Amino acid sequence: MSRKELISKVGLRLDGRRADELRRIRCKLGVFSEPDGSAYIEQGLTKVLAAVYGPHQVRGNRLKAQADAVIINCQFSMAVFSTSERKKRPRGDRKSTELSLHLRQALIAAIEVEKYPWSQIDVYVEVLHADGGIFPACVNAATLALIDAGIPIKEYVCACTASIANNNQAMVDISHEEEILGGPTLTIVALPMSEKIVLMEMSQRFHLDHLKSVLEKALEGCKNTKNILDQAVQNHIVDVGASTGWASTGEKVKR
Amino acid sequence: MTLSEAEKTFILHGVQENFRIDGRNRDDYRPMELETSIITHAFGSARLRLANTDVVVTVKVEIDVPFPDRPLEGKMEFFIDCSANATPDFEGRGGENLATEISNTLTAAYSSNSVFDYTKLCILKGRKCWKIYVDILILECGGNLYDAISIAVKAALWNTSIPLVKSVTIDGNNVDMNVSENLSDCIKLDISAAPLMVTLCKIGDHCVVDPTSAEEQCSQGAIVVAISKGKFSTVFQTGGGSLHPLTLMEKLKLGAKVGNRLEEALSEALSKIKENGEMGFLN
Amino acid sequence: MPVDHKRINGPENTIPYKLYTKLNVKSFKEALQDAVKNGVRNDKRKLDEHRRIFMKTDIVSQAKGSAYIEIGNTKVVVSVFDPREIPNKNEYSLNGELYCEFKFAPFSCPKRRLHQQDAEEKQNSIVMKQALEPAVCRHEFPNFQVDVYALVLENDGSALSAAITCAGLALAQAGIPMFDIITSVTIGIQGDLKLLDPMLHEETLCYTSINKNSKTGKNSHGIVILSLLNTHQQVTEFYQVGSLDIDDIEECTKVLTEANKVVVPLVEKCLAKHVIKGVKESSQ
Amino acid sequence: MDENKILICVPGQRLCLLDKTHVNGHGTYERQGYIYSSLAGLVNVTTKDGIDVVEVHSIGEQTIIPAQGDIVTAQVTILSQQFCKCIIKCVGDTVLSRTYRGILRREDVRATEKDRIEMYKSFRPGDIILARVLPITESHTYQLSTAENELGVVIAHSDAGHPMVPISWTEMQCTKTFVKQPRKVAKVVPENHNVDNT
Repeated sequence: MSRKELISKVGLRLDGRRADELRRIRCKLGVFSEPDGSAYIEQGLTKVLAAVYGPHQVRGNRLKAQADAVIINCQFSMAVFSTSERKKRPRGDRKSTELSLHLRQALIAAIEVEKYPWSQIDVYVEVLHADGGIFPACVNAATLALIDAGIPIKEYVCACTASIANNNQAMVDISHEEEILGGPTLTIVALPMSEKIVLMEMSQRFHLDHLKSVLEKALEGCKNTKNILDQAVQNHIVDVGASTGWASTGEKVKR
Repeated sequence: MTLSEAEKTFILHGVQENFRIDGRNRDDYRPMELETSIITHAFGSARLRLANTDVVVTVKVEIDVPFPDRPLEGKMEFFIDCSANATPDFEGRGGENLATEISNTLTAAYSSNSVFDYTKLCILKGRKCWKIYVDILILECGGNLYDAISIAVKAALWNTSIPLVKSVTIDGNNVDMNVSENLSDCIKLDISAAPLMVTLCKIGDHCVVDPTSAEEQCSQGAIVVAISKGKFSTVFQTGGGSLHPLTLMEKLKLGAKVGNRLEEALSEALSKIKENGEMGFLN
Repeated sequence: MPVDHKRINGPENTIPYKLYTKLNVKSFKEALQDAVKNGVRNDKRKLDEHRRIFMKTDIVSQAKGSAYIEIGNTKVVVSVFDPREIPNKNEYSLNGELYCEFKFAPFSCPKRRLHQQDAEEKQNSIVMKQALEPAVCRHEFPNFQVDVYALVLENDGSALSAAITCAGLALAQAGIPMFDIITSVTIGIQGDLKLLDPMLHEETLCYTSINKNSKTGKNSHGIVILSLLNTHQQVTEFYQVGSLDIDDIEECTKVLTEANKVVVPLVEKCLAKHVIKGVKESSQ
Repeated sequence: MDENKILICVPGQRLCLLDKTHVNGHGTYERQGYIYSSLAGLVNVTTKDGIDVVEVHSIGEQTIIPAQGDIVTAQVTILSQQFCKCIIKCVGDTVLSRTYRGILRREDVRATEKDRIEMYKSFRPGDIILARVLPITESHTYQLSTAENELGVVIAHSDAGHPMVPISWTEMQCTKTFVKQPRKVAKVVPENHNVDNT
């Protein structure tokens, strides 16, 4: 099988990035007014919207309510126009159900679930444009939306993908093009500050020897993502603060 | 959100005084923001924000076979996706009823050839035609979905360009098409007659246009009209309630007037849209 | 709605043979001329004349109330069932709900219909619900829903308005409290012609738009369905498809309001018959 | 029957003016000072204290929904420590064609010693009970009460499947095995007591 070189001799990837470079991340908190928290994130061309409702009374079957923890309810949905080929259904297929479950798992690790017994938090993510790394973008967007909703979390929960190129070189944040051409993709969700891995998923295979380097790359990616998100959150708080007036009274908030 | 009786009375009185809770007159719209070409995967797209109502419409074009009883016409299909981002009620299959209602209405409004010329979509009689998929994603509901969607659909169709088919050759049963690869020679759709919908919400003895979701809760029924070049392409009543025939005529006349005004505003807005402006959710 | 996965639906893409017969190659103009000659239609009706209407109650023995209507060749059966709890709903609703299901029988149209509801049937169900809801005293059964099922046995035009009139009759027979008798009439417009109670081929003509060679440039066409509460003169549903201007609509509304008045005595008579029959049975 | 004497009406028919001597009753509604019929059936005017109550009675089975204060016959389906769920089968003496869900809470089982009620000593699944419908609240099911002497279990079967007969207000005994079981027994009023009502 002839595979295209994913990293050229000068060390550049198909879209001109280096092996350890993330795609450009742009994000915004509080894009909608109806939900309690919302966020929009762009990672390269991948665009995701997230909305958070809650904590509120348990909807539907009341028996689901837990005495010791809040219920996290996630729904992953992809707009029919998000892929180049038109999708038939936005959700309900096996892949989106699986991603909803994974998202839930990732968020439970970060949210202080014991603070809201007998309640429920809804997290909805909507993919507007899919260009590789959908799931990491969803996790990052959901984290921002949770922060916007004011739900206490232990720390940022970030996700990143990594892969192996040219059979030996690890590279981070895989785009759609690389996903198709290259082989294995490792997705991890981590708590970057405590360096804990919450969820790890892999497609296809590579040699066990490479796992360490790829994992490290992915973790590095998570940490970098966290820094970007952190910056965005701080900017948002300053903006909101300025508009409500507290920022002008005290000394200038450190950016 | 549920309103108490006192709040409803307050809204009702405001409508009577022609001074609504947000300071508008009965036939005023809330401010709108329109962007086009925001989805790169699509042939045409638009996003409309009408106060708190937020919809994204994209158009995709595929090749299909015409209906046997209408060999000279192309096809158009509307698909509505009620995102759970808008309200938790839409989770799972919760938004499906609303989605069918809206897509049926759009199909009815676009059904006539004098509203949208389907013969332009035909490539080869009885064999090949363009099928237009209009996908509508509802991101936030702040009332008045029908109007917002119809404006966004029209803008998205305006934004759409269909690839130019240079030549068609028939070889037995096979049809070969030569589609122009030059990005600049694309066909724009003629949307001058595409309908705009106006919802007239009956509150007390009066009708308001562009109701907020609070006003929708106070309404005793609404009438939706789709106006295309001053003519009605679809009219239907919704939300319970009934009207006297004479009142009905009055409302229809009002609807036509508002529809024409909306049409003017939209074409003015579309003419001002610049390519490659800063847009999207980041702003 | 549970979907029947085991049913074999037959081939998906079939074409009625009639499309290829000689009758079908008639041009639109010829078809229009055939349908109306000197103000007289195919079946010797005038433009503003109803077809013959027959109505009967108590058709389905399992249902709480049922009715059958024949308008020319259009035949519809409607059955109404007892109020039941609204499924999958937990909050309290002050008003009861109507659940309407409109279905064409597989053999009712020239083209075979599938067993599942298609988009047109769903739309008709929504229109029917809107038309019936204001007629029913919904506050008398809070938290409950009344099921109304309409089945079109033969569709020869005006099926939706036949179903609405018939549903009103069935609801009254079922003893569901109602504000008024509800009737519904369809009108089709093509150019200057206004065809009351159109038949299927007339409906098809009215849906077609003639872009070219219209001399007046007016080019009106479409279908209007008007449902009316008669005593209170309230329009419960005004449904229009096509392309009409305000003058056309105004005229249609006038014609349809008058046309509804013709149907009301028939419904009343049918209901009175049902009551008399019930009285006789109980006295025996 | 003389057909000329009965008065038939259809929904939406204007019956008479609403004034001090005419009020609208069952099967009618009031709109802009007139009484209209809401059913297809026979007009029935009853005079009470000099006021004519205009009613319309429909032909055939009535559409009956349990209302507050009605006595209903229900079957117990699910029993827990706090409540029992039941299916309402009859309202008054009308058998329903469609059943409704009901719920009987622990504190509504009897009028006295409410804190000492134990559900499993009052009912068992399968019992047929008489109960009264409590005011309808926001909840979706009907709330029932048996806190009257005449209300409670009327038909019960023992574990062996034989019918049981009441031997006291709190106990029933199997007719075959003579096993005693605790129940909240209803004092069944003999039917000939209200013969004049039916």
